[in-house]
Amino acid sequence: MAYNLKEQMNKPERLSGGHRMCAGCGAPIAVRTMLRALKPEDKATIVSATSCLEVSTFLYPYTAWKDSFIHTAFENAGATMSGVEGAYNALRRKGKLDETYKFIAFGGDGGTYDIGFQSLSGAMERNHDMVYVCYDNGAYMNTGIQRSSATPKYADTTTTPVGTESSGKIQPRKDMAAIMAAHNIPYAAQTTFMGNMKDMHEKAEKAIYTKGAAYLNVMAPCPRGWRYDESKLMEICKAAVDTCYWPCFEVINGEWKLSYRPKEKLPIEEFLKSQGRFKHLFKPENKHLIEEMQKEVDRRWNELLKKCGEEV
Amino acid sequence: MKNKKGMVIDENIKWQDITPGGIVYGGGTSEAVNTGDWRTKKPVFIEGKCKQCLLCTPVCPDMSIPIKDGKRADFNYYFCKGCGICYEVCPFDAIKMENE
Amino acid sequence: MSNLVEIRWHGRGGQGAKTASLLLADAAFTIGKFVQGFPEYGPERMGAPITAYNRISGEKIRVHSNIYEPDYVVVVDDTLLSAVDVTKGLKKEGAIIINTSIPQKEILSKLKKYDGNVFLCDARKISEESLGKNFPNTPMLGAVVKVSGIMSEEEFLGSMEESFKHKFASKPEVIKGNMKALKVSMGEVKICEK
Amino acid sequence: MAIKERMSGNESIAIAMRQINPDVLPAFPITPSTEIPQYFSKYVADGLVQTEFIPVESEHSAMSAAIGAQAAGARTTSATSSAGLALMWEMLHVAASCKLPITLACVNRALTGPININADHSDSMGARDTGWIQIYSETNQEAYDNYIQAVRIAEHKDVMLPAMVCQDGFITSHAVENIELLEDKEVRDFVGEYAPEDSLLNPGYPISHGPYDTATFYMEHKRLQAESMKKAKKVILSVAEEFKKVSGREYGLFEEYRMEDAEYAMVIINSSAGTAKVAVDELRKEGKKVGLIKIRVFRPFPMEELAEALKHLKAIAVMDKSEGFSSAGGPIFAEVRSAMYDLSEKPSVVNYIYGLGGRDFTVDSAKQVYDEIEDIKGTSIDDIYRYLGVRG
Repeated sequence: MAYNLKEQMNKPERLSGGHRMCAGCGAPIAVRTMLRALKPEDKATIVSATSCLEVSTFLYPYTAWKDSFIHTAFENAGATMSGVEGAYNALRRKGKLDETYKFIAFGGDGGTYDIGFQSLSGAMERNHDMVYVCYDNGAYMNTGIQRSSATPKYADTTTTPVGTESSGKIQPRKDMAAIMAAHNIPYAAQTTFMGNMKDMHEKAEKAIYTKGAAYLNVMAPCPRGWRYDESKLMEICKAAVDTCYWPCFEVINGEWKLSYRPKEKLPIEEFLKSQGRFKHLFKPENKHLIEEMQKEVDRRWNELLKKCGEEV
Repeated sequence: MKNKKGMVIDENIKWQDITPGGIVYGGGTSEAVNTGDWRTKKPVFIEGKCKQCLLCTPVCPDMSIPIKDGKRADFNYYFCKGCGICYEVCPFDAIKMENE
Repeated sequence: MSNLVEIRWHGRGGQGAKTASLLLADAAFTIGKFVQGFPEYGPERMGAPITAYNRISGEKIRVHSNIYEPDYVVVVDDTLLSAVDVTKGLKKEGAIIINTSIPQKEILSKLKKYDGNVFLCDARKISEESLGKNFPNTPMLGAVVKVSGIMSEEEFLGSMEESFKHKFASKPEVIKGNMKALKVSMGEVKICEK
Repeated sequence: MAIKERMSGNESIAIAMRQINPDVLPAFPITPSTEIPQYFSKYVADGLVQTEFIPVESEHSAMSAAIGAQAAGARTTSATSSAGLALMWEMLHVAASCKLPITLACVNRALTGPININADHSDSMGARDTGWIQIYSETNQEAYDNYIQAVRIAEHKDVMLPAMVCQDGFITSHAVENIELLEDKEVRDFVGEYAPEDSLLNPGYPISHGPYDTATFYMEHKRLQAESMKKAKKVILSVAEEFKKVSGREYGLFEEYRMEDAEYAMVIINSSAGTAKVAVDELRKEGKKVGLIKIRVFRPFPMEELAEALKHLKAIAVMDKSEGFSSAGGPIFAEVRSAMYDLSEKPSVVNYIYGLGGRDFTVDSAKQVYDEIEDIKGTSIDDIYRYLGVRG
């Protein structure tokens, strides 16, 4: 069925207002888009790792979630969902439940790339029928912008501060979507917010309605941690995909497919320039750092093109 | 948000009446929370300019742009935190930002 | 608990001493005894000396400790005689039963500290003749039952046959050989003349 | 009809689990509890249970999955030991605070540092304040009986707390001993169906678990949770009453052994209690007035009941098979001794740390303890906290 924004926006919201995420936060946009991909008649159970999203959407006695929801800890959204999905299978088998449920787990990059990595890897390898969504804002924002393995190289964070001897984070970011694809799960994809949300919506729909484990890596900007004017969220996302810093692709049963190729690939500066966390890179003496970043982006982009069978 | 006996859970609730394990019954209870008072700037909907493309609606982090019958209505200021993402994406200048 | 019999098994990891202790517990249970069969655990791998235990009694057994003063000691591998103090704590009125093919004199010289009864059984030979393979634990089981008299030969063989039928349900051809190994060992186990 | 059998403590737990036929069983292997999920996965493979067996990648995930499953309305059970329980520690608190009646077989083993695979109670004693009901077992029979009862206790509407059933690693978990099993149907009828009031998979009525809880509400939640543990004591006794009708076997909060006219007693848990009972019998033959109390239920702690049972004694040895490193004795000692504070005439109470990392506790060890406490003339501070069977 072709994507139609109007139809999609007509669906009842499954996340309520009144949550306490920051103004302009990307995470609830990711959540809304995910949940919109559910058929309205399907029930869902949501798991969230401890994160900004969790503590802000579920502050006792107020929950923003209209579906059943459970949070247990930071590092175990994958395992917690494994249990919920296991319960569903058992209860269906025993004839105690008739309804169809879908299972969606959310984690930030801390709960996904780092502390929750083992639990997620286990859940994906066991191929539970669930979708794990990482809303990746590239640092531990909930505890105050500490670096994660999703933090881009040279980003200024509170544990990789820029100083006389430091230009920010030393290491490049981990390629989590590729790692998840390497689990040989039926569906893995990377996306972010673009235009009418078609790309993310379609990926969300595939992830939810593919039998077995699915993983979605969603770049969800954090105005506070990235230090940009909060209204510029969509501009930043566009720059991320047009510079090929954040490529959008999917891996369906092991087959890599590029989802978006910019008409004109922009220099990495276009992504970096509006963000305070990269401000130091624009000092004249740091020109070589940007050049180095550009090389890394190009290398990864070309590698991806090859995987996707695209012309380099 | 109420407990099963129908008592409102607020700062006066006694331990005997609080929900076990912090369970919250029913979904979407945060709709009672006014986050509109976080706002310093406010988006204003200029209906005449709006072409109902709806590009503003999926990018709202706060579900503050209600849709009815495929058309957007005025902002729900009870939730809107005034981030201005909608203002930035509107191709028709149908949203303007004003100071509160 | 005057009717309590305590047995200590010495073997090497992989030889089946633990299994033998469990089989003995099984057989004794089948004739209505209270039993314990347990190994002493450690991270030992194949070949390392291991110890296993049995308590067999007409009354409920409550004690949960290792056995330090056994009534009987079974040695499944005679190379252990020089490696382990196998007669440690062994009651004088009890006996040690050794799987060996080496001459009596040589065995006795290795057991100088012990002046109780010594029984010998060539379990390797019996096993190879009856089963075609070296599984010394089955003949040693027959030998210890014979020597200790914890149950009659008839009760024991009846119970073991049941147990083998269960254990080897998928390969009934080995039951006959195992039963033969038990019977032969019960006949061949011999006291060591001093 | 009772089925007379012989099996190890691990197999007895696995059979209890098969008879209970839980909805979900997530587990990760660790010595000495490994055999439990092994046996169980064979039952799954042979279609003897309808359980969803989830072979998770760690104990932390085992407990996380158990929480997810139980919250989703599934009766859930698991097994672990030692470092596995330690890895679950964070999630043990979550299970209890979410009021989820998960049952867990804890096969006691020493905690690492240095690594040791043999029995002591440092694992479950470390978890004593996580909000779980803790029931200890002397034998394979008790492990089996306790496990079946634990399901009913945990799921009772006045309780709704997770419960762990402990037994000593190797000593009972791997020892084949006589046991009487219940018929499958008897167990199934006894535990009944799990029908929680609320669950994540209740289609008409979504719920949310695990909120961020501010200081405005957190303490009320904890107080309510504490109330469940208080109420558990009565429930444990009533479940035991019912279990007696099915099995003929009697259980209480603790067992009193030859205590009526005893002057000296030992307070002990798990398998060593059996060994010490043999010592009691032998000493009684010599005319010594000795007795023993075996604590079955450590959480909730039977404070008043223990004080009542111990008040007439001259001296008591409280046996701890774990170190608390408080420098003032082990955990059972601290609690038993505190239970006696309100007595007008207080017996002398000393502590023995024993059996760490599989150090054997024999009939002679128990006799030594009784000998020593007979000599106590009032308590002297420097001699309250003792080690048994340590070289030095």
